Amino acid sequence: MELVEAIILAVLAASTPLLIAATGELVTERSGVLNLGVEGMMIVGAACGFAGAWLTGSILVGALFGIVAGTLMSLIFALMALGLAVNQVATGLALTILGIGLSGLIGAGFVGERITPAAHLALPGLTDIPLVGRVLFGEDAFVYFSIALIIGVWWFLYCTRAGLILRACGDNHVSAHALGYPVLRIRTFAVMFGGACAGLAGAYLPLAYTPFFIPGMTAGRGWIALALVVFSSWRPGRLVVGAYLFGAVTILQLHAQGWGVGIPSQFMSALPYLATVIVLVLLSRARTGGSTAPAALGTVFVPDR
Amino acid sequence: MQLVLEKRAERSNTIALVSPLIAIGLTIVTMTILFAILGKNPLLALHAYFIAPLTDGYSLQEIAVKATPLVMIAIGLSLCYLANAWNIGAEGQFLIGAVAGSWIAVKTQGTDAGAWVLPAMLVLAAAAGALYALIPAICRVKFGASEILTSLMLVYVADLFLDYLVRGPWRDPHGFNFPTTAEFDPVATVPLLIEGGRLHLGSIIALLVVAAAAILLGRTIKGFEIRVVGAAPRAARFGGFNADQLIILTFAVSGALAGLAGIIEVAGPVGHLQPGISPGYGFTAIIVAFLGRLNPLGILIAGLFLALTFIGGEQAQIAMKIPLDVTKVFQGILLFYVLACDSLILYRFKLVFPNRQVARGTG
Amino acid sequence: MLDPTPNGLHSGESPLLQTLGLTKRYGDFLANDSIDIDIWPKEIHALLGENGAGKSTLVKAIYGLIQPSAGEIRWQGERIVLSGPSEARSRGIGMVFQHFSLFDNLTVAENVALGLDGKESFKDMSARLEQVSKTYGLPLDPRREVWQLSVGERQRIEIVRALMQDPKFLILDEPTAVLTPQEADQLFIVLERLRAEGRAILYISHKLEEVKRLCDTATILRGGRKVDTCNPRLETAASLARMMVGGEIKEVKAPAGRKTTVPRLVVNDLSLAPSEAHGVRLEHISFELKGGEILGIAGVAGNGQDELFAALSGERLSKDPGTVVIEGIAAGHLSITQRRKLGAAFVPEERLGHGTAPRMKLSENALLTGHAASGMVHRGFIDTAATLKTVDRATETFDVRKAKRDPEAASLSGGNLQKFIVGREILRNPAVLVVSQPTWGVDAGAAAVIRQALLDLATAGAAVLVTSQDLDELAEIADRIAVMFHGHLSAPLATSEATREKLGLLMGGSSLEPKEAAHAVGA
Amino acid sequence: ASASDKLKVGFIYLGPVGDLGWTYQHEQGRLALVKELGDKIETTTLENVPEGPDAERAIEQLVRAGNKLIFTTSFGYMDPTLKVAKKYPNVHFEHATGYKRDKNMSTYSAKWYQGRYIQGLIAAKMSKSGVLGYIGSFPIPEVVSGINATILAAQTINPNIKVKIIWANTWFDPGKEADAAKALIDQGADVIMQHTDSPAAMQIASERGKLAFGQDSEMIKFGPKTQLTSILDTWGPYYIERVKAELAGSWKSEDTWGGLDSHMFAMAPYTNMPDDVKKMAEDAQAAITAGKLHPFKCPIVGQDGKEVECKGGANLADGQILGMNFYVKGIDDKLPGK
Ligand SMILES: Nc1ncnc2c1ncn2[C@@H]1O[C@H](COP(=O)(O)OP(=O)(O)OP(=O)(O)O)[C@@H](O)[C@H]1O
Ligand SMILES: Nc1ncnc2c1ncn2[C@@H]1O[C@H](COP(=O)(O)OP(=O)(O)OP(=O)(O)O)[C@@H](O)[C@H]1O
Ligand SMILES: [Mg+2]
Ligand SMILES: [Mg+2]
Repeated sequence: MELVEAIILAVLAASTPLLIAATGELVTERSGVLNLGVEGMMIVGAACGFAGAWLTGSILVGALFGIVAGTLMSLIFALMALGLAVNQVATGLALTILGIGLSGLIGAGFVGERITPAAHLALPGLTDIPLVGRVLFGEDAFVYFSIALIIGVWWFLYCTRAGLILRACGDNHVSAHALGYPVLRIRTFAVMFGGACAGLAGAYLPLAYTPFFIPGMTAGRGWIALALVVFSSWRPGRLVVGAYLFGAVTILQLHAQGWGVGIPSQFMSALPYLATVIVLVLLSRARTGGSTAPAALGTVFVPDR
Repeated sequence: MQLVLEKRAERSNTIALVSPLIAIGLTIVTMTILFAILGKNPLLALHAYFIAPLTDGYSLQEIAVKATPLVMIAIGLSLCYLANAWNIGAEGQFLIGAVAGSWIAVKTQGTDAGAWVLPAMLVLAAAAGALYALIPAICRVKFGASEILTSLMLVYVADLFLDYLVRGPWRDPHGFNFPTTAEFDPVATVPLLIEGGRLHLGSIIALLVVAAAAILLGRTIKGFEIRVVGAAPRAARFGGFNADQLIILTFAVSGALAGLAGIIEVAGPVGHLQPGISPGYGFTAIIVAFLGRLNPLGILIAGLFLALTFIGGEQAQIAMKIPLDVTKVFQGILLFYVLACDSLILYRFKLVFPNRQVARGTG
Repeated sequence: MLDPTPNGLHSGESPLLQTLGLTKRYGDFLANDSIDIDIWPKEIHALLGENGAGKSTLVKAIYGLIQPSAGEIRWQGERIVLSGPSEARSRGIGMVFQHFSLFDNLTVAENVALGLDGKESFKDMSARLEQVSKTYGLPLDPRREVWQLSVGERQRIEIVRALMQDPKFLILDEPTAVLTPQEADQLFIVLERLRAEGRAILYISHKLEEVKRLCDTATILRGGRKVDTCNPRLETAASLARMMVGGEIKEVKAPAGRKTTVPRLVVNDLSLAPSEAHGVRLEHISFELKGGEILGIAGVAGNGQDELFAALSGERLSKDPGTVVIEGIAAGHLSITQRRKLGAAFVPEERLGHGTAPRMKLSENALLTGHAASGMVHRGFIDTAATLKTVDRATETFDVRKAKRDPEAASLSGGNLQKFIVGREILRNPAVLVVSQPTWGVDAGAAAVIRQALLDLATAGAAVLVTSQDLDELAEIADRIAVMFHGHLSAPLATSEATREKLGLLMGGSSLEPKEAAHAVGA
Repeated sequence: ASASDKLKVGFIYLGPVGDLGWTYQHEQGRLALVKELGDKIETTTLENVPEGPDAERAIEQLVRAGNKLIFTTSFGYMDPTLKVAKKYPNVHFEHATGYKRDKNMSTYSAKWYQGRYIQGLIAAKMSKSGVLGYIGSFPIPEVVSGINATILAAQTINPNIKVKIIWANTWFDPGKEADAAKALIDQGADVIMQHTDSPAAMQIASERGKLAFGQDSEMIKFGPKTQLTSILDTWGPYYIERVKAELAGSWKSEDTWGGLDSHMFAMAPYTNMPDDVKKMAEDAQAAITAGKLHPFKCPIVGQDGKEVECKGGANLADGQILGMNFYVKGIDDKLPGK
């Protein structure tokens, strides 16, 4: 039973950066913008987040640095894809390449340093409750924040007027513009939110997961976050399921090896990716009627003035 | 102050010609600033990046060698992108092509198999790359699953599959269990063009691919079909062109070209199958495709140009200790500028200063 | 005719809204050229003009959606600069757009909420929505998503949304284009009531009879300029049209010696499920069209015309080959290319994006449909000279005006592009021509050219099927007229018997049992 | 000496010099070299050179830049190095961890399994649960021999010792290495050993209050209360020796496979263990250094219960160790690729 709790804890930790980054991208895509640069924003967030924490000794400052770095990266994207109406796919890819290079330059001075990782919650009594104690009351702040974030996004999208307007922009930018909503400005905010989340998700890696910075440490997690958004069919609830499912497959394949299951480890390592493809196909197949993707997703909008 | 885009009635051909030059100019300016920040002499750095590699035959050959797989993959990708099919898994197709072609090389190793080996390897690699690319294409057409993500996920799978083979069944029996196949036999090796150099037949094949793509897109109805389906899907359907079939076709072609590039790389410059045979060719080729504006000739130039930055990046590292990350930043910035300048072909940029004073005065 | 205050009621007061020298420039193009217009309270003011005259541009500027390049807007005598539509709304200006500004995947209530300024809670808003829609007789279910609704219902959302702002001044841009005559009548009752409540209305329409019946004043635009202001009740439809076009409109003449020959297009009991969630199901459609004959299909947009066009053209295939017979050959399962090879030609409703690829050259757009059967392709290679020749011939025969020999499709004006598209098909000498909304958004001159071409084609022996929302157009060129409603096609009536009233009833789906009627024809 | 007549020495690195592991240690070796002979030589490095088609070009670029002695520091550079070596007979090459040589191409590597043996002894002593956790990168002989040496040593202390092995299939993915360490600990391992390069596993073990060994470099910073010891790649002495030979004109192609005796690697200080364990480790280290103790002393029994042919007299032959692809008895797992 303790093993179950331990696995849940590992899954929570492994899923958290995916969940944060994917939540941001979900909001971006709900506004009608496809930003494929999540990996690039994440890795810059990781470098800057670590730099911030190392320089100030504060995890909070590190997280803020990550957020700001991710946001600045996303502003480049916004300028290109929204301001200059450039193809979003190409811009996103360029952002990823730039991010990988930039993070290397920024992080070069911090490689080999370590920080004290984000503290875990410890509530006497509560944290010690068997089985659920550590899951509910013993994680680091990022884990709880990620859950608050997705709930907040759900509330924002479905219970506030601003969320309604954002969804409207993703559904039909021409109509939103005709009603007087500043589509590009709204989308810029959505892109920035996505960037902030990606930056935070990146920062999570050196601040809480493995408290040091190493070039390339995001190792493709940004791409997984993108896949999760599609997987979730742009719904916050399903996103949580998807992120934890992916985390679970990742962790369980390691455990399976430890138990000596005897399947080539490469096949085990490939499982999360294969699972994503299969689930994507199954979900897309199960889809009936109206479009689940924001109707305007990825299309260029240039308003008349 | 606000940046406003105004649609041009028609695409501007003048801008189309000068925009890459503007982009390169802006990139150079930006890089100069970056070099200065890094404390490197910008002139020397630019020389190392752009001029030095062009001044001797060896570097020119290396540029061609490096550009070969990039161009070949990018041509395939450009067909996909023109048709609005987003294959970003060329890296995986490259690896699978390399694996499939190597299969023949491994199986015929040490036998007296004749001259058919290399052609058979090329054909099988292309076929395997195509089949692998068909997975995301069919998932998209049949189930509506986003090909961007499925094709990308399959890259990781291909990588691990190759890894499994060279560490397991295909391992060189005399190789101390290291993860590589034995060196391919001469009949399974892509011939060199210049004795003692590295330029190989693959570069000629790449040129043929460029020419074929140029003819396909410029002269044939199939090429027209590809362009219409991407530019105006509904009009394409009205024209009698089937977008689904075309997604399948372009994915297959681009997978085949990536697979071909894979085996040429393995049976050429590398000489055996091992992990890490691709330093990200499949992804870099995406940049090449966009830098070349999805145009065959443009892709050839872009491929050579990007290869130049790789060779130049190494020379800058050797001569001036400029970190490799700078090359990445450089490539990212270049792509941004090219895309931004291309936007000028369709739009006019205007800065607008809304006169808020008036609104307040009466409001 | 040049009475500045046609009702003679306003002297002394100031107009509710006034534009002075309002100008809007797009690049080098003057969409509005120094327009002065006065709108008074308790007035329904018509804004008339050909397609592209600048009507929508003017009202968008008044609504704050676009910024004028010059000139000013006065609201209750005071100069205003609108930062955007929400400011316009807050001042009491409401608007119903020509092209809907709705969100398919949101509910009716959410759509309405988006058009308001969010000062009341969603719940209060929903309650008021129900009340307003009841008061004005425009019923709506707030919880349904828009993609599930008919065009008429969508129009209702737009109107109710505007009414809920309690506007002092309401702009309606072609609200009746998509309504049945009966639905339009209901709208007129609402508008008259609004006038009685003291509000002003700016009303854009191409239906001149409607304008004569409803409006107190009319301002006429031509080529971006204001050419006249008049009292439409004192004018005839013909005199209004003359003002709009700036001259007499050439009459379309049916050439003599037209005779019907063999059936060239036969549709037998065609039923087809919609391909997308928003689509209409085609129900047991049957008709027969002979050579030399023009069949008109009337109906409110969104009743299955698009689906019928797709089924006839082969953009959508039917499982049963016998449902569509072209030139005696069962073609229901054949692709659009194969149908073209049988001698069929098609002109879709949407010019840009469907009929042509907007960013491609005309020669390439000639190839788009010509590759099937016009000798433009040899062994897979394109004969560029042949495609250019088609462009030149279309240009010459149909007077297509353009800046250079082979420009991009998107750079042509709507009327000229439409002439090119129709020309492109007619030059192939088709045996069957299926054409949808041939003169939609086309100025009167070009429309006359196109209608004449259709008549000439029929005279030459082709079978022509014309779908149109413009009953006058059908009356002018069709031999028989059938009506589409909810995916059913009525039995065709001879044009001479097809009165507006009869057609209107059919368009509302009320009088005949469409199924039986259709069967009657098929049998 | 002026710049032009200094000996130019080139290095090709697989990763960034800041990878904290493999490349980092080669860079440390280079720095030691510069410190020692900086006035006579000039060094150049190329980092992040992938092992595929780019390697040959990178090596040749160094040749063309005038380097006369070139160290290529990863296994995957073997064939490219050989190709360039054949092309430039007057330039000398040194390839790390490979087995192909030529007149002007040497190979060098270290007998890390000796260090793993010491670690195995310590681990068995320190483990309370009797379960060791081992994170492997790829099942190549170097890693497999390390696992075997560890277990053989551990069995001398605790015959029932268990080892759980997870293959990360990467040399370097901190997140994944951390996940693997967590999984191992959750499955009951209380001493973590790794053959991947980042300090992530050390960090996790430290967080969980377990023990661990570093890899390649000193990782005590990431687990001051956790690191027992670490195998340190100390390339400096070798680099200095080879460059001196080059300067003296006495460079010859050689195959160097050095152990503790030749200082090709070193053990980090033995920390976080009782004195008796420390003493045991130091004794073992001394015995191995003196050649009195060989980790692969025959008889070696394979997983299948059969004795492995002993080709090296009293011990397994070097070739058997260099190509090791079997698990010894006591490992309850299947070797990938078998
Ligand atoms: N954003 C724009 N850029 C360039 N030209 C434009 C733009 N919007 C409108 N125009 C042009 O301005 C002219 C007037 O257009 P407008 O939509 O006002 O016409 P309209 O009178 O409403 O016509 P319709 O009866 O078809 O609705 C047209 O020629 C149109 O092509
Ligand atoms: N029954 C419902 N059906 C659909 N959407 C709803 C429903 N109830 C609430 N919403 C959504 O919640 C949004 C906000 O509703 P709420 O009543 O809180 O509006 P508000 O008070 O104007 O907003 P705010 O609290 O931000 O001022 C609505 O715009 C709508 O998108
Ligand atoms: Mg209009
Ligand atoms: Mg509220």
